[in-house]
Amino acid sequence: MSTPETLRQRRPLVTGGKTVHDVSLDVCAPAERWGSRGYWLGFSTSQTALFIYLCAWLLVQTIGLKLVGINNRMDWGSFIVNFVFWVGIGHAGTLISAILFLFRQNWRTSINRAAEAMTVFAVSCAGVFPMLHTGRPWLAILFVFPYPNFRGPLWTNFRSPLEWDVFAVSTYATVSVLFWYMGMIPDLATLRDRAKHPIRKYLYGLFSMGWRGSMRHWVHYETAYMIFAALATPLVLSVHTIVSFDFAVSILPGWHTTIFPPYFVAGAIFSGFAMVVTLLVPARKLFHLEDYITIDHLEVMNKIILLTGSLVGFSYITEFFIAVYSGAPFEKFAFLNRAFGPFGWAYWIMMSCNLITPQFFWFKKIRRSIPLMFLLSIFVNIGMWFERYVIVVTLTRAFVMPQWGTYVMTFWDAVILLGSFGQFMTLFLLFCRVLPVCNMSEIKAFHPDTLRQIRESHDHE
Amino acid sequence: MSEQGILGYFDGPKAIILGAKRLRKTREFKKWDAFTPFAVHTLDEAMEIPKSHLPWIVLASGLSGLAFAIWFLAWTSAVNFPIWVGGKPMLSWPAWVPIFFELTVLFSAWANLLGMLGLCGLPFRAKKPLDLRFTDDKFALWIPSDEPGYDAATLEAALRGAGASDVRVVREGDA
Amino acid sequence: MSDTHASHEWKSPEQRRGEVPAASLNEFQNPARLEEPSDSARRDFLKIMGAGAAAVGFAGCARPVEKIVPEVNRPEQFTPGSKVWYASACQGCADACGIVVKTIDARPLKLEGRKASLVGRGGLCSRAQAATYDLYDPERLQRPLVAGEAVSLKAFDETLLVELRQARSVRWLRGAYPSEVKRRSVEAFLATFQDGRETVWDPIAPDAALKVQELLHGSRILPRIRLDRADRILDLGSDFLNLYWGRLDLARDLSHRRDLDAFPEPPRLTSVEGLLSHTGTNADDRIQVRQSQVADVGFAVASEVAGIVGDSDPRIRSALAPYSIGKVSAATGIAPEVLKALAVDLAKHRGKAVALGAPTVRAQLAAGILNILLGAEGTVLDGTVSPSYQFETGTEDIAALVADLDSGKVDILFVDGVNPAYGLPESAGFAKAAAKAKLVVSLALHKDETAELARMVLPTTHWLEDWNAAEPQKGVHQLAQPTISPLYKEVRSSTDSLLAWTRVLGKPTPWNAATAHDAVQGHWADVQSGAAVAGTFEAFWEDSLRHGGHVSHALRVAREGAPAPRPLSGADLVQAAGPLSPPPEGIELAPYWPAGIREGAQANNPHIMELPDPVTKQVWGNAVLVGPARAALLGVKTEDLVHVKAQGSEFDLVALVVPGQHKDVVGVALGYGRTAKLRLLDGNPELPVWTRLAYADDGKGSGTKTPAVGVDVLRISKTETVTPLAAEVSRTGRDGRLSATQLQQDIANQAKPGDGEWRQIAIQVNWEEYEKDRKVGTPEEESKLFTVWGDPVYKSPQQWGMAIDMNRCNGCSACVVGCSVENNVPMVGFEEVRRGREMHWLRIDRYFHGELEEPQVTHQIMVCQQCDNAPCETVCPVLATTHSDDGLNQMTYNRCIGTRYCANNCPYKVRRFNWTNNWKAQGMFDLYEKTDDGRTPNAPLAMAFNPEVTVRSRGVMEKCTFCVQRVQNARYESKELGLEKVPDGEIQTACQQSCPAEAIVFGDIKDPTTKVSRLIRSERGYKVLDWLQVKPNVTYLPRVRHTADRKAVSAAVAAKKQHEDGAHEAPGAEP
Amino acid sequence: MPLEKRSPSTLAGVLALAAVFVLAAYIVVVPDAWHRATNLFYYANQGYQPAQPLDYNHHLHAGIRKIPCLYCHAGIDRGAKGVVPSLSVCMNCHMAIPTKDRPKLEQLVSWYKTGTPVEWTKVHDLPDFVRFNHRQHLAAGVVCQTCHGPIQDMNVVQQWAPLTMGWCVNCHRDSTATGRHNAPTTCQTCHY
Repeated sequence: MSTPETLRQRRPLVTGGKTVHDVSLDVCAPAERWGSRGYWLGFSTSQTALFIYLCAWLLVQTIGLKLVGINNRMDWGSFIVNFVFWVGIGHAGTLISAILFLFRQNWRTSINRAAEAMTVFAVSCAGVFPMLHTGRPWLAILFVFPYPNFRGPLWTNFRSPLEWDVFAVSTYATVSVLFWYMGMIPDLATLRDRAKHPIRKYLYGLFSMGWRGSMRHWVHYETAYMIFAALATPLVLSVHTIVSFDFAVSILPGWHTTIFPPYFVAGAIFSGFAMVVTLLVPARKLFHLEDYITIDHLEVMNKIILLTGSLVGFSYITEFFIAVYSGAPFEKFAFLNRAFGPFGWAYWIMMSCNLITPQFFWFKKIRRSIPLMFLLSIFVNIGMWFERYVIVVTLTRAFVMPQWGTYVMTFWDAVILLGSFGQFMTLFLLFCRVLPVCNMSEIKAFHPDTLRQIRESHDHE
Repeated sequence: MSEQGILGYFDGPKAIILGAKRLRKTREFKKWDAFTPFAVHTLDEAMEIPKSHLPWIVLASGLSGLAFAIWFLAWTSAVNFPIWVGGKPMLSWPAWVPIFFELTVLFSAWANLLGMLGLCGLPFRAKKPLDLRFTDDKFALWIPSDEPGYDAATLEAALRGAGASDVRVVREGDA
Repeated sequence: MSDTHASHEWKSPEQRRGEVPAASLNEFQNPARLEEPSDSARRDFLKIMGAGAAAVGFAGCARPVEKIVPEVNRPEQFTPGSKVWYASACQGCADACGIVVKTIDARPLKLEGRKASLVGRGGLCSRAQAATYDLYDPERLQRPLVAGEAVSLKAFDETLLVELRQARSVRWLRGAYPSEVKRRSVEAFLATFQDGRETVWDPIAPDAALKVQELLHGSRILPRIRLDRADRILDLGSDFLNLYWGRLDLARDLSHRRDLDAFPEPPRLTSVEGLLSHTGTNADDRIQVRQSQVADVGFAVASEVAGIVGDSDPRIRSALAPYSIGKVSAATGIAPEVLKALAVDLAKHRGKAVALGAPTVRAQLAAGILNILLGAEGTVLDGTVSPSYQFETGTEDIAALVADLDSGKVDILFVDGVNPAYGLPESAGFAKAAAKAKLVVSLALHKDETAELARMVLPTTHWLEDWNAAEPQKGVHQLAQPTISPLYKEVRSSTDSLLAWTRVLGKPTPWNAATAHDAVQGHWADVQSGAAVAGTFEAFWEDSLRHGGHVSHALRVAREGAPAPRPLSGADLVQAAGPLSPPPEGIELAPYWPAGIREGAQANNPHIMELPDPVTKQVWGNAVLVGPARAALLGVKTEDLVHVKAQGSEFDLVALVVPGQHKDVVGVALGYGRTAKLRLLDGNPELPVWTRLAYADDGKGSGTKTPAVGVDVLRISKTETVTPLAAEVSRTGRDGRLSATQLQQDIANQAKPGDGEWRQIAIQVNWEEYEKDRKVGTPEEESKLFTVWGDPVYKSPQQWGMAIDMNRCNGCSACVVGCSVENNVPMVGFEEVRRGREMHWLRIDRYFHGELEEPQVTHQIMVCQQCDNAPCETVCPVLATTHSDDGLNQMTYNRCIGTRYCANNCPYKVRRFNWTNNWKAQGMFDLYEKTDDGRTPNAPLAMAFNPEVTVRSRGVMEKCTFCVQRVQNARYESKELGLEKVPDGEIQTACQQSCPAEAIVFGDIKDPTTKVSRLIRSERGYKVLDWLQVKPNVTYLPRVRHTADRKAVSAAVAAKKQHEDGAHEAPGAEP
Repeated sequence: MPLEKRSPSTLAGVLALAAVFVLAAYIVVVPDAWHRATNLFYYANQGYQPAQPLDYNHHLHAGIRKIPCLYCHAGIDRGAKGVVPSLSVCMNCHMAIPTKDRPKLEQLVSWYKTGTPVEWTKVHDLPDFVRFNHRQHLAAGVVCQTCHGPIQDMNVVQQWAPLTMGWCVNCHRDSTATGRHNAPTTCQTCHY
């Protein structure tokens, strides 16, 4: 349990003189009110995208992967790029709720719920790709999981980074969902107790597990939350490490590098935070949460973007330098080829978006300007997608020159990439309507008034 | 109309913490409880509610997960169906570390959530709500009738003395 | 199923002799009637897909119900599914190589070279390898046509006989094949008419060579060339590895001599040419000159040699007079010292040197004269003991025929198995002339261009369904027996037809034969008496059938000895050689016969159309080959569309930049651009569109598709088809599309000096350095890096490995087709190859070394290296690719889910993924695919499958397996024989078996005594990318170039540059 | 405790438990639930017993009359594939057996006379990516019954063994373990 020192605040986390009761009112409002026009506009757009997405997959899976740009020189393409991209996005949430919790960053309270939701949805988007990029998904589902079977039994290859992925991603998804859900139990109870309609009452009751806010429960709850944070912290670092093994464990020049794990993790946090900003800036407007997700929150996140962005940029330069300096001819060629080869354009998009963009956040004005941070965060997202693109297209020029090839994304590649955003946004907007967008119990716990009272209760004797 | 217990409302964390401390000074409570919309830090200390045993459950589960992972991978790859892969020995454990880790975490995570619910007796031993605003902004101390030496009159006085803004004796049947 | 009974029947020809009714097509239409292996394709498809479907539940337990249809009378000792081998002779071209045909359940599935045969000697070319796909071609004509109407064979004969009875002047045009049976059958048939004449014609016949032989030695007989006796070979633009008679023997002898362990010094092959020909890529030295001046260079060298060797015939000297080295080098821009050095070198090896000329009279004459001067006659060239009988044709004959036709006095023209309507240049005016004949009868396999002209079309059997006999070289008798009874009832072999008609016309047939089978037996009786073989005919016949022919022991001995040199005839050489022509201006367009498709007869065979050209690696069409210098001048790059004007006609064709091609020469491959309505050409409307592999979309995503079968240059070529034509080439500014397995834009990269060297993948060294240090160029020993794992220990007593000698391999690509046919590898078509999705398990990588202008080419066969520490295995999540206990990297298709991680992680990029149902693209799975009128045009294709290899479906990774089916069978058999190990040489992979150059050796690498182990221990052996610690099991022996001494060559380069700069200053010549 | 009242969430818990119990019950109670699962997922077809065009009776011929298997299935020891006898083999005996008022035999004879082949329905049907070699197994001394079951007692042939990969592999393992044969279990033993 937290000690009084940690309860001191630099700036109030809740502005606009909102009382603890107002917190319940405002946060529950989206779930209790009918959606605004803006909401329905966004929701229908995302659903259309989702529908197109599903159709595209159906087609690609019936006719075959020949519809997309990959070929025998370049066996992985946009699907893997999207996979890594989405998994990366899925890092911010758990990071915010776990690591920042351990570091006693109380400002996390008002954003962690949304961020965790985003994590879960991003991972669900990511999960689609490795499964459906295979030649025979219907068998992939059967074969990648080790379970007793009638083939001998024949198990799976636990030495394969892809098998590691199966465990890493599924574990990460599970733990994120559990963490997210546990954090929501008290708030679901709040919704249940506020609910008028019997069905709403029943459903919220079902998921709030009969939470009553008893102090004896709070004790266990807080412990569990702490443990979850402790578990999720190494996990969140491990996931992208293991994803990066898909590349780092291979023997290809440009992939086989030990710098990948840290650099992937940094990149993941980077892109994750960018995505949080991209989502929360409109969301707080849409659901009138400006007093809970304040400009201060956003500024702190921009600071983190600046930090991680610089980390990523630094590792770009490092790996390039090492490759060229090491004197390993294939490695050297691979990297020079990245920068100046046929896919140089992608490399420079990546460099400018990921290395230069965040540097603007050195300026407080930009850090605190809503439109600018929104724009920049989008640039970061683009840049991070291209980072993975650049890494994957290294395949086109591997060891044996006569097998050098090229890679052109087809129409279907593009449709599926955009469609996955449809899936993501649909889920997120649904979440905003049915579940508490902010972690009420924690906001209340770190409400300026609460903190004052608790401090006084200590100073009393 | 048997009494279920007595409920003392306090307005705000400060009041309830101080109230709990005061009451605690007067006498010892075994089964009392508090209802708060959020985890009021240091209230548990004030009420001397024991710490949770959850960590041990999680640790045990995590270790069993690790053990299972080690046994399972070794058995499947080396004993049950040994197959040459990439010239590596059957027991190529360094390649298995990621899976060891993941399974450990997975087991711990489940144990954590289920353990927490179990220790709270949720959902199966969930109690009937005493006041719907406990999950909103109301704070109250609760002394059940099976508390040794329970006596509604004295306790009401004590609670009021401890700064309760309102005291209510709960009887069977009223919400 | 009485007729399949027949088709299964006859193990021995006796049984065959009892007339067997032909199997009818309905067999293959009705699935129930398919013998088990035949529909394996479809079942694989259903199973693999079905299994998947069932797995996800939406097909439930639905599983295909299968039928077993045993014969009513199963022949003796016939076991379903077991292999039967027939010795036979290839009739794909006039070379008549010896082959053995593997049949399973009476379906010929794989053709292999016959080791004992004196022609071919165990090798087999790509065309023959692909022959089964011609046999099962769904577009084979199945019923005779009279004026476009399908009629029965009987009706056809009746109609024809009416015509025959009235006819007085009849012409029979057939392809070149040294078959006495055919010749005499035609003779007898034509004898029944007042004016009957036969014309033998083959578009790539060495007519010029024949002419020159007559000129020099007074006989139209081609010598047998024994390159194994040549230390110096001068190639005057003759693409001899590809065009010469007996070319497989040439390849074998050359590679034999290049075996550095067997001979102290490899021969030196010097190519004089304008294009970078297939043979040129194998040359030790190349001298670039305009294609039209090759002969001049030859004469110049000859005159120099004449000077050195002294006593030479005065007529030769006078013929060579105008060709002094000075004059020629002035005309060609070749440094005189280069030619001098060359001449000196040749003269030094008098009696062990030979010159081979391009198929033009002057080049052949130059070569012939050189051979006389160099004393090749009687040593390297055998014109007396056992010369070649392979070609007996002359272009005059076809010219005469066309003239006859034109005069309108010909009643009936029979065209037997050739396609003059396509194969003759327009200038010959065949089509016009043929129209004047009263009746044109075409005996053809397909409805080709000539069949389009003909009023009556008689479908012939494929030669795998025929009896025949051949004498490719004097005394070398090949016997060709059918390996399946004709697929269709209403077809008949041309020999059978000839005999039948002759009999009906009441004239005697040779050997009084009623059928080809009788005729062959009759001929064989002559052979027996001719060779004075004792014993009964039956015994002789049996023996010949078993051995695929007969060669007398005496001849075998004599062939090894030295033949007598042929005397020089009295003809006038001066006139033939002519004066030295002044240096030509502008660009010349040099048509050439490409290695794979050659004269275009197999244009409907996917394996041939998708066979990468050994030099350009292009597939599905031809292109304008431009040298780098010329490309710079024209401002074109690969895949630009260029406009070509020549011989008054013009065409647009995509350009392809080829290093090492002469500045003033552009090349275009012949044999493409056919117009017949076949599915792999501009499409057969009767077939579903997805079977048209040759279609290319316009690259603008508009979805419109156009046939990509290239441009027909034969149209505008001269009668000597490879004669260069004055041409104008200009850029159109538009983009073209070509499909190649090696991306052309990478040529520049690969030709960069040093690039490719540091990679140490395809290593080539120079003989001089090699002599000093045998390890030169090869990477140092496998570096001992730290590894956390020990080395794997394999249970099996044997472990398989391969050795590939790049010094022997000439890149002919026969192995590519052999591999594809053996392993059911699908062909994917123009667009898919263009996207880099070709499926060949075995590919031949082409590397350029040195300068862009003076590149040296190395061909590297790349197969799965079966690494001990296979990187692909480690990364497969589902154990679909693992290691076997005999050290093979095994691919389990049915376990594969297609993550393609293995392919990424393979440093050699040998893995291939099925991006879609590739076989469906050929209708293979669609036995039931019906056209509107309810026919199943694709049915027979599925019979071409090798039932011993699983047919892969969509979403499955595949790769070279070292022909694991052969390995397994050999293991079983030796196990049953109680052997601990499979004896060395028992297992031959498909590629190894078909390699004419014996470049591939496969075997047990645990046993140090095997051939492969010896090669692996060879000090020049190296492993590709060994430093990656993947421990590959394929050892490569580097290409060693026996180049002439450097000074001369560098001087040559300098001179050439200078010459070019001269040209650069005056670009007025350029269009 | 008097205050224990069931909240809606309790219902959820009960439902969940009930579901688990039902599933467990299915697996335990329902006869060969596992085999149903196998047939669905692993493509085994145990107990498959299709009707045949000619109801040939193995029990009669192989069981009672004791005709050796290889008399009819001749050549099965020479080749990889299973050999289904051709009508001529039947006729070897049935030439001499009167067909009078035996419609089935008449049918047989008429088919032979008209040269109509019998279209048997395949019973033991391995997927095409599996290579089973009869010759080897016979050479190794494996008897027909090992895979085909008590065929001599079957009136109508049915698939006796599951013929799943696991079934094959375990037999290979055992025979290797007991040292009877060296039956490999590497993938390419059956798959290529």
